[in-house]
Amino acid sequence: MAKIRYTDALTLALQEEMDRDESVFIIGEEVGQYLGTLQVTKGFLEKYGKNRVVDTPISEVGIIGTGIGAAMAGLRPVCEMMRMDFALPAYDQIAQHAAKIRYMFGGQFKVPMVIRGPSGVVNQLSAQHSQALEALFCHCPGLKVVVPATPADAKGLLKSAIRDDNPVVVLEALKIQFQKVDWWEEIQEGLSEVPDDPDFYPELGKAKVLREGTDVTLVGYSTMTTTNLRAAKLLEKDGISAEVVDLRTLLPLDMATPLASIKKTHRAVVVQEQWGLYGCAAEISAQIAERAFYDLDAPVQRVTGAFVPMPYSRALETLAYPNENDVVAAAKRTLYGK
Amino acid sequence: MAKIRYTDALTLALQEEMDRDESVFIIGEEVGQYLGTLQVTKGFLEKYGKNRVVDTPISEVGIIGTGIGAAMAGLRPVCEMMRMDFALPAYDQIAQHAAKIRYMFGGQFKVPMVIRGPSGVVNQLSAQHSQALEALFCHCPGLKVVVPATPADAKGLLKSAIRDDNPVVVLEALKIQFQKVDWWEEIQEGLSEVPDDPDFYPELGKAKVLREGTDVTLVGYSTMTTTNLRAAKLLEKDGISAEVVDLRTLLPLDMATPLASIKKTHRAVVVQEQWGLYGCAAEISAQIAERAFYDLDAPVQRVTGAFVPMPYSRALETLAYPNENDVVAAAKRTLYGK
Amino acid sequence: MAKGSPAAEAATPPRKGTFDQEKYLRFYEQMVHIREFEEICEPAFRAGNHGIGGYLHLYSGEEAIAVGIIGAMDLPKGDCFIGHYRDHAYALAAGSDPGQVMAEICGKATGCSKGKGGSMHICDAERGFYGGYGIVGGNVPIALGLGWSIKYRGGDQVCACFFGDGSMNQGGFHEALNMAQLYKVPVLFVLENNGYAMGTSIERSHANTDLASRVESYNMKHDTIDGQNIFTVHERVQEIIAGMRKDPHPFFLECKTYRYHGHGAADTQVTQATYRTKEEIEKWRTQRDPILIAEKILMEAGALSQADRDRIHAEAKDAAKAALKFADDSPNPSPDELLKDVYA
Amino acid sequence: MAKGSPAAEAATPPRKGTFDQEKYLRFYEQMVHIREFEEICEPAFRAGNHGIGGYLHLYSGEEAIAVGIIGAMDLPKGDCFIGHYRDHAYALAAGSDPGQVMAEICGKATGCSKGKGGSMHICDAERGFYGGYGIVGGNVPIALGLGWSIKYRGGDQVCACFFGDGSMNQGGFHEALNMAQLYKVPVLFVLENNGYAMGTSIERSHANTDLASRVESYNMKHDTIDGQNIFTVHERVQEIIAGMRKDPHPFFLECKTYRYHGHGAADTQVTQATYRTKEEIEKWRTQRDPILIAEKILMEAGALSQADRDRIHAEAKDAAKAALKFADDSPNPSPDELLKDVYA
Ligand SMILES: Cc1ncc(C[n+]2csc(CCOP(=O)(O)OP(=O)(O)O)c2C)c(N)n1
Ligand SMILES: Cc1ncc(C[n+]2csc(CCOP(=O)(O)OP(=O)(O)O)c2C)c(N)n1
Ligand SMILES: [Mg+2]
Ligand SMILES: [Mg+2]
Repeated sequence: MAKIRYTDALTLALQEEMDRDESVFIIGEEVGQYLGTLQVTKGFLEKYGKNRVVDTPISEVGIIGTGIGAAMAGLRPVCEMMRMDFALPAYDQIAQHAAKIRYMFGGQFKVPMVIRGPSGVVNQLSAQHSQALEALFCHCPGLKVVVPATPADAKGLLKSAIRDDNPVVVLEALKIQFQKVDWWEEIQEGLSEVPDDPDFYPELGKAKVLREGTDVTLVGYSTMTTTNLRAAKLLEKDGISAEVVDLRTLLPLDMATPLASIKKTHRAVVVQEQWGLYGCAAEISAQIAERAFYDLDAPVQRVTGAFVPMPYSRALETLAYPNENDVVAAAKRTLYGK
Repeated sequence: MAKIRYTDALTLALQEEMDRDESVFIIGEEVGQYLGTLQVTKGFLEKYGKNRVVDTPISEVGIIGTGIGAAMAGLRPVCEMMRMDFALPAYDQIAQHAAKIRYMFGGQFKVPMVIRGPSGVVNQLSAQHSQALEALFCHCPGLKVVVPATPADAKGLLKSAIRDDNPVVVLEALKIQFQKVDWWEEIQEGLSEVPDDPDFYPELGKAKVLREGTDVTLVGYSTMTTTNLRAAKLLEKDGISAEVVDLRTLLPLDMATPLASIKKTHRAVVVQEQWGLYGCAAEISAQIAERAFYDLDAPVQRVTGAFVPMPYSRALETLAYPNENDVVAAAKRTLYGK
Repeated sequence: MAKGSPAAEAATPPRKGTFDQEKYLRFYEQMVHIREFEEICEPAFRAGNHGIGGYLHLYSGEEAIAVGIIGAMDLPKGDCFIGHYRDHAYALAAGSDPGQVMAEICGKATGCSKGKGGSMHICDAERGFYGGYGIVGGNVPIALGLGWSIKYRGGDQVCACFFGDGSMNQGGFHEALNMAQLYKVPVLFVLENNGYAMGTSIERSHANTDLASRVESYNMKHDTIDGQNIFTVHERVQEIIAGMRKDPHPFFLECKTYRYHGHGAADTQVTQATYRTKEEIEKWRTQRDPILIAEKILMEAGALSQADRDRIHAEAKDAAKAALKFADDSPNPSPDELLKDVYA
Repeated sequence: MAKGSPAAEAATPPRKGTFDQEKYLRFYEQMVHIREFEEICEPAFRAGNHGIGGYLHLYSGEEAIAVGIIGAMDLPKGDCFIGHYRDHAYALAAGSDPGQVMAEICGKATGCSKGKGGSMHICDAERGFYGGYGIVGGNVPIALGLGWSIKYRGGDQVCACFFGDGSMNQGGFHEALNMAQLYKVPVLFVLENNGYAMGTSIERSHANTDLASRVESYNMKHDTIDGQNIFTVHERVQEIIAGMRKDPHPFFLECKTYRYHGHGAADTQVTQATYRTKEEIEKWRTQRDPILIAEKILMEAGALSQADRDRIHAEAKDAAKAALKFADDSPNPSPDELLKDVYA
């Protein structure tokens, strides 16, 4: 176990998988000579060479297409999107091709590829660069969607994604990628700890209870898991014991873990960074209410971003984005009503 | 009031709006010389000329881009997608541009455009051509999303969409577009009736109770509204009185109407054609449970397509697609449990 | 002498030099088999009782392209190819079992894609056929990836990518071609230029109607050939592939061709009348038919007798019927197939 | 004599013939104002206390393009333009208020986009500026629509669309250019070829490095000019626009240029070192600077004195400071702005 940052965990995961398996390669904009837009692939070009660290033109359709074809032919491409927002020009390749090839050809092909990149609201990047688009990928049977919240999962789940035989979209939480070890440890001890074992890779589709509690269950993923952990601390001060469930993978979706928690707490808050309507939290909230109807003592509360394109001004951005106080308030609503 | 087919209602809507407003034009693949892939624009080229009925190359990005720019400059483009599936190569133009331009430029521009085309499962078109992609458009603040279920709404809501000052996506239900007047009338009398008044266009964002009932509320849209009406008839035979709510517009989403119904019936089934996970029915189910928690006597039931790319074989296609018996079974579950 | 119309004779240049008679006879046979296969699909679709639904895009008229090009590939060695939705012929040219292809078209469990894909999504992994795709241009970026994998492994194989003239107006096509040239991947881009994308002629959709020249935008090598003459197609492709094996690079080959049927089953006589004349179709059918052209050359060279010709045609008809019968006799996919194959 | 380096003198061809001194003096002044505006943004971003966040893409080095081209447009008549994210200069060249532009960059309520867009999303509807866009290539299809609307109404206006070399590798670009030529819409496509897309040189990303020639794929008229010389740019564009007004058609104009700063604020000295040398930057700054080049010509022609030059620079510095002060003094958007402007 080493204590490291989220971004370093990503680098480690890629490195270990490339060392382990010659069929893994990385392709994307500025991944090589520029050392990675966010330096995740720093030193990779030198170490692995041009064949395995491929700089591309600004051609996302071409990047994803290369990934699909190479994966069908037995390689394990990792397609980096400079930001996940830029996957949208290639959305057809992802949703209509990568996701469907296995099914529509009756299982004759596998498409073991990873599409990864930074996601989420950060630092006034505004409307076109500041969003968490997981819902668009989750609505595609055939894809898997991974949303690591911690350094351990940034490493582990990315490795699992690379080893998976399906197209896996990994949305990396840019807002917390560069947080120092201390920041993590302050939220919860051990949160920055990452297994050293290069052969450790967790199963995709397993949620995790990151903090136990008895009064209310906070369900989230990616950045919102750290927000929920902070909220749980605040709630603790008010004598409320919150259990924090980190979903980790949205597709496949493990509802058993949050449902088991809710069976105990009888209350749930579902938290999501992106604007609310038709987002992932809707599916989670719906399933909780449908499947734990008789367990629930209060309506599920959803905490989400505002239903607006992300504004630039810090003053507005802050309002558009859910924080731990919003979660605390929602938790209290489940306990005391409005 | 004339009794007409859904597809003729679409033609009428386009015609009336083009007659009324010179700034309305149609652009898309095969809309002109070929007389429309589904003949919706039959005779238009001759009547309105090349400037207002624009045949294009197979370039969806170009089509949508033309629409956005023309709309910003004050025209009212209607962009036809030969099938809504083909909007995906242009998804970036729709989600990142059309939807966000107004907000990110602080309200300086309007984008009064319509993106319309046939949607949904039909006749073994299989994985890449047989889907109902509304969830992808609904998750975009700045867009409106319209899903007409009846000939009246096919005409009325398309007209409203054209007159709206925002980008509006109209998903036309191909499966029922060519159904004869009798088919509609058999499901419910008056269902094929379309107002003649060229200035009648309903407000977007208003759901409608199409059939009153007291025991359970069936909520749906597009093709599933007719499925729900059929289910209601079947339920009636079993002595169960079902209220059928047609949402009509998914964005903005009118939840007041279904919630009012559920206040009365205490039971809800939400029905959606597309595969279930992370689909529109999730948002609707979640809101019902969150907002009508104390009204509900049983968990909301969701009836959706199977979570698979649409298979080709009729034998499998039929299984992938929800029908009135599935709705009846779900309604009974809300009444009698499993 | 071929039994083609005099016009066909006029249009077929006399064949100089010798050629591998056995091979071209085999190609001829394949073309005839493909034609009969396609021609039986149409009435089977209309009959409505074979399980054929959706769209149905037939290859009649374009046979020399698939046969001449796939026939130049070394499939056991790992050459591969990928196509668009007009795809029955690709499989048949590679030697896929016609019964399985027809069963797929009929949505049966014995289909090459287990009945899940249908006419537009034929494939044959074993023979290097990476499938037919329904989104115009969608297969082109994937071909880039197939070519990339060859380069990655340092092999000397090649990948062929078949698409129509309409594909060239999809943005992704251009991203892929630029990258293919940039990385020098061994992909043979095969443009089946049949003059129309659905009801839209080249003139109404391409600002530059010399389609092959468009890839100069990528400094890509290109050529334009008569796609109706199997000799022209095959010989040119052999040269091109030999060059690609020696020194990996992409190549863009425009094959001028024509489709006899409507775009798909929904493109009726009525709708076809909006964009082309019966005379035009007739002219191609009689003067530029790939089967008639091959027939004439083979007969003139003494490689094909009238009796052989008749036998081949009869056998092909029988084979098509047998394929349809195999499909008819095959079961539907079982219900538990619905949820299978979504994930590996 | 300009105070440029000897190298700059060498690189500037002597100016023959007369020219509209008043106009070019105004252009010169605009370029200096833009430069000072951009140069004050950078430290303001680093200072961290002006509300500037996100990316920050500066136009220094490329001024002659925006000024020369927008200066050739008849904005009151309805000419219009659209750009990418490196967009402050477009607004300033059109006469937008620098305070409002800076306020936008600082995310203030007084910003041209009410603080909702930021540096990448400047616009000015009144002056025909349809905005700056953050998605590479995303503005190009929209320009097609702007041009279409002109054609639709039968006007003789033109639309200019500014984008970088990186855009040409986005698929949508190619769809738009084909359609623009097909429909003969009056869009002037302006390629700001500064040699790099972020850290990737043309050579590493375009299989064909003669970028203007790529539009021959669309039979589109094109030209390549020195984007550093305002006289060259403006004169050529005037000709082109005159032609477009007479007979509507698109035109592709490649302007060779260079950006002095990193791609955006995140592109530091360290990251820049991965793709270009300090010497290269220095060479452009001293030998090919648009302001120095204009200065030299104006001075030689006696249109600009040293004193005027100094005054203009001082005024520009003051104007930039005043813009920043205006932004600093402006309030943040009020919370109720959050939910406004999503829908009309
Ligand atoms: C992106 C997209 N847009 C539209 C369609 C509908 N469509 C299917 S085939 C076709 C025509 C394609 O013509 P071409 O590429 O020339 O091939 P051909 O059919 O002539 O062999 C069209 C418009 C589609 N499948 N995908
Ligand atoms: C579709 C997309 N991919 C990637 C990016 C990230 N990105 C922003 S600007 C840029 C470089 C663009 O270079 P160029 O077009 O040459 O314009 P320049 O910055 O040189 O003016 C990149 C890669 C983006 N914004 N959009
Ligand atoms: Mg064609
Ligand atoms: Mg550039």
